[in-house]
Amino acid sequence: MPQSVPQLTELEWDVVVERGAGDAAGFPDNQYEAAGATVGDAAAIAACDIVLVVSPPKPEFIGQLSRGAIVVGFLEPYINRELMEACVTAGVTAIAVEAIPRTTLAQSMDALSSQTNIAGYAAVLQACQDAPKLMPMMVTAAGTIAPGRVLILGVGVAGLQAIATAKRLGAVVHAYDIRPETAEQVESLGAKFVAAPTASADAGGYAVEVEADTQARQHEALAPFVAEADIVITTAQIPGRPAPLLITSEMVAAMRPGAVVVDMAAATGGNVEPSRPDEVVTVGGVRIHGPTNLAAHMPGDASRMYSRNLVTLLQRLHAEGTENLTTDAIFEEAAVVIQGEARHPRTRSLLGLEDA
Amino acid sequence: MPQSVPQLTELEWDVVVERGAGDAAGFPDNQYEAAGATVGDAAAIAACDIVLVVSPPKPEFIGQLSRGAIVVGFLEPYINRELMEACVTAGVTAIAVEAIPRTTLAQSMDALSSQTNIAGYAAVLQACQDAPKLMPMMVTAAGTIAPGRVLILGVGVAGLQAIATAKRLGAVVHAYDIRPETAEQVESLGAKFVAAPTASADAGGYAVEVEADTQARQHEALAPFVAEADIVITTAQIPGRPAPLLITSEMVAAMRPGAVVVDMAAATGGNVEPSRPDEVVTVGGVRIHGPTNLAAHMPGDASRMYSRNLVTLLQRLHAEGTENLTTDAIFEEAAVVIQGEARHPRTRSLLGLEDA
Amino acid sequence: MSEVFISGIVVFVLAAFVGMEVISKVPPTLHTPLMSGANAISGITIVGALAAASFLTDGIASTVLVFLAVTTATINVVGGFLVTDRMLEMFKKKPVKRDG
Amino acid sequence: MSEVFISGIVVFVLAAFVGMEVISKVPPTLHTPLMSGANAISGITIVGALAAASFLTDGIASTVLVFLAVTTATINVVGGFLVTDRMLEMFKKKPVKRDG
Amino acid sequence: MVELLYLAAAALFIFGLKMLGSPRTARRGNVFAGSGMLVAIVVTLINEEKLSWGVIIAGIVVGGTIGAVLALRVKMTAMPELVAAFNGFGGAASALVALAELDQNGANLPGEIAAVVAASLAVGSVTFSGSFIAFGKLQGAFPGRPVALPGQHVINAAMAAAIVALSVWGAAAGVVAPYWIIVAVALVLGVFGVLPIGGADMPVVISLLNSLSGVAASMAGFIIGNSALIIGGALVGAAGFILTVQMGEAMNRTLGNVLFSGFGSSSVSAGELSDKPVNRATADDVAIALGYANSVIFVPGYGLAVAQAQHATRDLGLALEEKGVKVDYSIHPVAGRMPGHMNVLLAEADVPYEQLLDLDQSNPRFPQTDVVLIVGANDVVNPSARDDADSVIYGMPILEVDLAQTVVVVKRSLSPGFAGIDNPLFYNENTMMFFSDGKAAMEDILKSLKSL
Amino acid sequence: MVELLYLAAAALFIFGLKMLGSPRTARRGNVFAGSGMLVAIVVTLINEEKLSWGVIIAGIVVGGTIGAVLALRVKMTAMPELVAAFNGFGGAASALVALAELDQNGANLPGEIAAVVAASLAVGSVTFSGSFIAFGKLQGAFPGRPVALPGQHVINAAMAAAIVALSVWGAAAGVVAPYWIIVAVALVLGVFGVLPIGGADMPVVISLLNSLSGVAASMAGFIIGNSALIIGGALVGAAGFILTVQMGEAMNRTLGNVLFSGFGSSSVSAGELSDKPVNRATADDVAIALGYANSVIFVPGYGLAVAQAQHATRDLGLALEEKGVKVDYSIHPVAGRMPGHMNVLLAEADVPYEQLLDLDQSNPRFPQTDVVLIVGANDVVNPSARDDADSVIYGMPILEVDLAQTVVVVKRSLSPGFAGIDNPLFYNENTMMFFSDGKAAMEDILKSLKSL
Ligand SMILES: NC(=O)c1ccc[n+]([C@@H]2O[C@H](COP(=O)([O-])OP(=O)(O)OC[C@H]3O[C@@H](n4cnc5c(N)ncnc54)[C@H](OP(=O)(O)O)[C@@H]3O)[C@@H](O)[C@H]2O)c1
Ligand SMILES: NC(=O)c1ccc[n+]([C@@H]2O[C@H](COP(=O)([O-])OP(=O)(O)OC[C@H]3O[C@@H](n4cnc5c(N)ncnc54)[C@H](OP(=O)(O)O)[C@@H]3O)[C@@H](O)[C@H]2O)c1
Ligand SMILES: NC(=O)c1ccc[n+]([C@@H]2O[C@H](COP(=O)([O-])OP(=O)(O)OC[C@H]3O[C@@H](n4cnc5c(N)ncnc54)[C@H](O)[C@@H]3O)[C@@H](O)[C@H]2O)c1
Ligand SMILES: NC(=O)c1ccc[n+]([C@@H]2O[C@H](COP(=O)([O-])OP(=O)(O)OC[C@H]3O[C@@H](n4cnc5c(N)ncnc54)[C@H](O)[C@@H]3O)[C@@H](O)[C@H]2O)c1
Repeated sequence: MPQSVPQLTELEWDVVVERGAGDAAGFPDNQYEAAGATVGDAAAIAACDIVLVVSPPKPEFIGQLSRGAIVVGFLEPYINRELMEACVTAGVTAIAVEAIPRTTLAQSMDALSSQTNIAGYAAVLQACQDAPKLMPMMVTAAGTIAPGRVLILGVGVAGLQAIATAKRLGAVVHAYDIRPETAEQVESLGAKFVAAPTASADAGGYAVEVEADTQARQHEALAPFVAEADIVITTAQIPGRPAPLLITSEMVAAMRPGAVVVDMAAATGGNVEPSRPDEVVTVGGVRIHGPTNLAAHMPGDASRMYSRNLVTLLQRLHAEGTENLTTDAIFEEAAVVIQGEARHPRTRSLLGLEDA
Repeated sequence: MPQSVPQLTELEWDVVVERGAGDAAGFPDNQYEAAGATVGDAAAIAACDIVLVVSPPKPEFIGQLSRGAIVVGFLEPYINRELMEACVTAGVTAIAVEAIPRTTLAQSMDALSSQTNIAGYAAVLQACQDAPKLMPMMVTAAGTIAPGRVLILGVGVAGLQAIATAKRLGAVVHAYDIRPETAEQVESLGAKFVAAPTASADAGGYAVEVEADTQARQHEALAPFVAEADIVITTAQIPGRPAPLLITSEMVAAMRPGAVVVDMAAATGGNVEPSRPDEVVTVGGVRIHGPTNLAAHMPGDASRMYSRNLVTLLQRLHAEGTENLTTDAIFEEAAVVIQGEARHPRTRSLLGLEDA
Repeated sequence: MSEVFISGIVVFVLAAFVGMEVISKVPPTLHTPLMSGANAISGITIVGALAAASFLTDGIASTVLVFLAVTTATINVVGGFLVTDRMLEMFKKKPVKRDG
Repeated sequence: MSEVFISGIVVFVLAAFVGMEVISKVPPTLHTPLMSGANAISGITIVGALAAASFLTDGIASTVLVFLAVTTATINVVGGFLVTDRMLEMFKKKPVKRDG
Repeated sequence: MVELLYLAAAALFIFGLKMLGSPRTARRGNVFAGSGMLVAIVVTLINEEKLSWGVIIAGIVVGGTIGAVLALRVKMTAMPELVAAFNGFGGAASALVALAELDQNGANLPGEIAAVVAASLAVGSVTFSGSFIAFGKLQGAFPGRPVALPGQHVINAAMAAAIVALSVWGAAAGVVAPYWIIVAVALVLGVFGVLPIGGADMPVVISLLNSLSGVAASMAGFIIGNSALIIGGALVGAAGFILTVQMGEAMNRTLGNVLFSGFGSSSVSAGELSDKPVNRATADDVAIALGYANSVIFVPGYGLAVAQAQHATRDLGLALEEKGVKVDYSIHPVAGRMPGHMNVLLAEADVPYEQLLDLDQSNPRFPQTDVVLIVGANDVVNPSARDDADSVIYGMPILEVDLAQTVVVVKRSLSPGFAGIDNPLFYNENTMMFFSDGKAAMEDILKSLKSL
Repeated sequence: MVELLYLAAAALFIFGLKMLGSPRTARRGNVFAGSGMLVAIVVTLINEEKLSWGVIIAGIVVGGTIGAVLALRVKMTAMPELVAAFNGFGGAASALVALAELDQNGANLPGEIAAVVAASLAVGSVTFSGSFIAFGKLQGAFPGRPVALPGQHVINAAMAAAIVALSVWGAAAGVVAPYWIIVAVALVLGVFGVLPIGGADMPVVISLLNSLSGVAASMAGFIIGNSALIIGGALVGAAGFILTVQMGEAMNRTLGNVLFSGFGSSSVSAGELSDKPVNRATADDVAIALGYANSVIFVPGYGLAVAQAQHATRDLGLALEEKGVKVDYSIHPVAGRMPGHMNVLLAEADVPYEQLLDLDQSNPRFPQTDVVLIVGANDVVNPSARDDADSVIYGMPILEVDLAQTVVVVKRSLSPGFAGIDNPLFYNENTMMFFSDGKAAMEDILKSLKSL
């Protein structure tokens, strides 16, 4: 976002922007130039000391960087083996926003939060748009329209925003998450929590994988709610693992024709059995979306938030100094590769290295 | 809707449904049959005494009807000259739902209301989905997202529902209509009324055309609001006349890139100069939609409401008797053609007949 | 002024204070019943009438006066309390069920 | 019982009613000031002390008793009203502007 | 001992008055006050020597019969005038006690006693004649509208001054004549004081006269040196006065206004379409109706939207539910100005969907409903649509709220709604009209409800 | 005449007491009561003949100086114990008046007078010793915790019975001795009555002793036949008693509880993490702080969402605005559990966007803000993030609410928020903690505000 450029030049860094990078979000190149940045091509970018990316770059691009350069952005550190290998080989430092700890302190750099937040909003809009039904209840001269029934599975950042958005539109919202503390959060948004098996999170606040038996009980408990819903939005993720299966094909078959399902976990395997990434599958009149980059539907605000996250991160990087990455509470985790050395345990196991 | 069938058979009428008619809305043929209707092809339909249609039929179809048959539905009585001529030639009776008076009494048959109501909701969803911006205000760790600014022009049934929907999503809503009494209605939904020239409605509650000079003052007053808006939805109509021009190309040029305009009057000429029916035009980064059948985006509830309207209308028709169409307060206006005789003044003038 | 009279004044003033303070904000629906109840209390003048009956002189005038005083005061007392009670019937505890 | 004493009882009871009725629901922040103010009023016993000073006998005991009575009562009265006033300073009308 | 028993009676009066001020305790309060009276009477009968039992029994039997018959026979609607009549008798009794004193002890009285005798006569007589004029006005025997001579206030002031002068004469000369003249003048003053006041203000006037009868009783107490009379009279005098002020406030009139403006002929404000009478209600009346109901249905209309009263309405609903009242909301299909208008607003105010009834669910419910509270709806509850074949909305299904026990309508005036037609519902016997902005009304009712 | 002037003084006391009960009029009420006292004193000085001016002047000068110095020197926080001390002196004075009576007129008294002398001595002495024990407890001179012998209640009852017996003896025998013994026993009773009561309950006890000192004064009034004393004493006795009950209620304790359960050592409830002291506040305290402020900022947090207090919060905000208070809402970027959580809720409650301040707009505003009301927020207002480099949230930008004049925190306990750490804000001098569910708290504060 052009408005962020002065905040970086203030740190006495030069800013180079790739040609045409902001077009989709409504930020033309000339706005960046006006803000004090240079607009350059890929080569100019590769020559920089710090490179900010939005989505994971090609491994070849990493190869072009100078040794010791720092790459910051969405890097898929637990699943994108090629990219991580490229970082190690190139001897660069990779700061993955996915690995930023979910602590109160780190929240202003937490791009995962800011982007999934938008995605939660966008998912509801997309589903409502596709549904043959109105969400709000309406008593009218042409009969009473019952309120839409929305079910949200997985109540992380995206799920909460989805609840809030669906509630705003007037739907009757039910939600479920495996972590028991989310019940209170669901109710704090005026929605109802579905009683189904729960299990505590790991130390980082993330959910862990559950056993087959628990999963079966989950399916059983959720089935009636799924069958009744006009819209189902699933967001359940387990970092570094395939997404848990929450809705089987059988459960989809029991849904009423015209119902809409948005599987926000489609990229990591999907919470819904028939969903396919970036496709809309229709099964028995039920339309199943598997969007993988919903935040991009709201490019303006999404970039605004992402660039704020990155600027805050760079400001901290500047303040702490690039040498102290291993001792800082945040970079300790987020810097998954430092000068070619893979550090994060998950990344190490991805690359087949034993624990450091 | 299959649920309506028993209400009609109760009147001792036989019900024939066209094959595949309910598929899009999620009502398969077998449900109609289960409810007591026969499923037939076009020929079977043409043989009926009363024919209900959703959108204006082809003039040829009218030709196949028996003399004295009654056609009920959206018939475009003020603009579809061919269809009206066909009705006259075929000697049928045409009851146009567009011509139902907008009185308290007639509201339960008023399909225009029920369908534009849904359209107003759908327009907002479509615009939000297309906008690069979130509607609700959000104070987050990645910066404060300002609330979206929505401008609604024309506050009839569709406009009011659009206001309500945009407000629900958290947008800051401004609205304007030429009829001064709408100011109170706008405020009753928590939105702000834009002070611009107003003029009183005709006896039927409809707006009348304004003079060029008034229009110029309208444009001037609206321009700053249009320029600031993230979303503009226009609904202004004048029955039987081209829609008034509310947003000129110049005004569109002053809008910020990424803004979205939905011109719900595109079918009758459009309130927005560059809009085209059923197209999305992009002008200087502003995306201008010209949907003509938005209610069809929510086929389920739209059919539910429409069929309720028609059933109520048929029940009245049954009670009043088909002979008394000219004396009933509602059919007097809605029966634009009776047994081949064009009656409604607007229809007569469309067909070039002098006043009856 | 006699001492009795003065202590009468003290009592009068204090009682008036009590009267003022005892009426807090009363809902309008109770205005009439309260007025009626207070009116019945003002029938206390019956005590005066009775007292007057104890030093009756022989004159017919005296008897008539006292008779009238007792009668009017009794009307006020008996009628006042009864009518107040009737007005207040609507505040009987609410019926638990009512058949439709 | 003397008539004076009885009319004293009447007065006492009426005054007690007034005292009870005059205190409606008081916000807790005013509990202490009100208690303090009432305490100062109970210093009315100073009138008794002064009256006692008018029929002083010659004995030193009598003088000491009366002196102590007047002194303690005065402490109660003077101290009581002053401290109440200090407590109530916070309820002075609110300042229109305050510099930041 | 007697004094202390009188004191006990006075205490019962005090508790009684206090309890009469709150709906929950009012009935018991009346019983308390009545017991106090019984105590006072019994004590007097036991205590006084030389009682002329004949006169007493005759008086009590005659008076008791008249009082009881009147009280038990009167129709609910005629109660205020009956109170006026009773009050008149009370005033008369006090004056008669003073006359008896004069008759028995002669007119040669100490100054202060002379003064209270004069006061008792004057106040008692004014109360008597004034009360009966009020009674007559309410009964319709006299014209309800104000009647006054030119310069009426001056004449009244002159009469009051004359009474003072006469009492000075009486005290100085020690003769009976001036006292009789006082009675005569005071009777006239009572008549002329009340005649110029309009019928609508009568309740305030009766309350004031009631306060006066208390004063008269108290004066009588001074005459015979009886503390029960002094206390009881002073209580009623003060309590009655406070009540009078409150009644005036509730009618938006100051006391001066009522007494001297002369022409409170009608408290009906402007902006009314029809001149049929309506039952006007205050927030307190509505709160009592709601608070003592088992079931309440809210009917929102366009006025709720205009007033943006959705949150306030919901708050009132919640408060009622807390009191154990069953609360629902009936939404007419065309309420408001767009389909689903009421739904938008009630959803915003977080009314649960389960409490929303549509037309078909609502109509069978109304006959079992204690109170229907209509907030800014009009056409959708207009019984003309059902009853009046000539009405332009004849045949439209409506919410048949008129079948409920009590109907409360909140709107700003009697103006019509969208359809532009008058609504017979407003003039029904079981309808209360609370004229107010919707939001302010809900807030005021809630406030009253909390203090119930 | 004297009696009537005393009556006037009594009326001033009544008005004064009434006005002391409401924040708006309290100061003037104190002045009224003081003037009443002045009237009573002056009347007495003029009226009594044979005054021993020497003793009087000496007493007034000494007493006045002591009283004034103590009253003006005391620190705000020590005021309650000073009231206790003054009250003790008042009780002593009443007892001394009774002793002077005995001294001057001997012990051969009519029965009723003997009774009131005994009562005055007993009540005055209990008040005296009890007040000074209370004073000592609050001063820290005695242990604040309850101190009691086994069977203390029985011992106390026995002492009370002894006093009754002694007074019968005194009346019958007409000797002075029993009266002196009464004084002695009553002094001990006062000590033993108060010692077993915990420090936290002292205010209630002082109020009760205050009521007793009124009774003592009234008894003294009977002794010397002075109506000013009777009325003034009875007023304080009754008003003080009602106040005592109310104070107990405000602390959720019945009077019996306070006096006899013995062990109201602490009214601090369970669930507290830290044992540092906090300033607990009630709804009324918060209402007064808000009602007298010029500017208030609400800070909502996750607790507001859990309590679903958005509508209640908004209602409170509106009520404050009506009173002319400037109201804003500060939203911290990470308040709640999802981005924009507070926005969703406040939008639902119709808080205008213009009143929402974000972090950068808020922080410069706090130093000029009179009251910050925090509803269920914790981490986002934790000053550790700014001040404590060891804190896990050190460096996070926070809402610096501690810079405001007064901070009110509404939450259910002292438990930590999401970050799991303690919050030093809660223990600040200028922070009031109102422990309650967020929604109930807002409603209670609103109710108190309306009755302000
Ligand atoms: N639902 C739809 O789609 C739609 C669309 C267009 C028209 N309509 C028509 O609108 C009507 C709706 O019926 P309705 O009963 O809801 O409304 P209504 O009949 O229009 O009556 C509304 C009433 O609200 C009162 N009001 C206005 N502002 C108020 C305020 N601030 N506080 C309190 N009261 C206020 C007005 O009386 P005062 O002025 O005395 O206060 C008015 O009589 C029907 O005739 C319907 O046919 C409906
Ligand atoms: N905004 C986001 O996107 C997001 C996402 C995840 C986590 N977080 C984290 O959540 C925290 C948010 O800070 P915060 O200040 O809003 O909340 P917080 O620090 O979690 O504190 C909430 C407080 O509310 C109180 N509370 C809970 N229920 C209540 C009720 N019914 N009534 C009254 N009080 C109640 C609790 O205290 P009692 O138990 O004593 O009542 C608790 O201390 C931050 O640490 C942030 O990093 C934020
Ligand atoms: N401290 C902060 O400021 C902050 C900021 C953002 C997020 N967080 C926390 O981080 C955590 C993860 O948030 P996220 O949105 O990234 O989560 P995520 O995207 O990893 O997962 C989404 C949700 O799916 C749930 N889930 C996983 N397996 C499931 C199963 N089998 N059944 C049902 N639900 C299942 C998870 O519990 C989680 O709530 C949360 O605890 C969140 O509160 C904290
Ligand atoms: N009585 C009923 O129950 C009922 C039911 C539905 C509608 N109505 C009424 O019918 C009328 C028409 O409603 P509709 O939604 O069909 O209207 P419409 O579709 O014909 O027109 C939409 C709006 O555009 C406005 N408009 C026209 N020219 C304009 C201009 N130059 N500038 C700005 N605005 C302009 C109109 O005033 C109208 O509000 C309204 O008065 C409505 O309240 C009544």
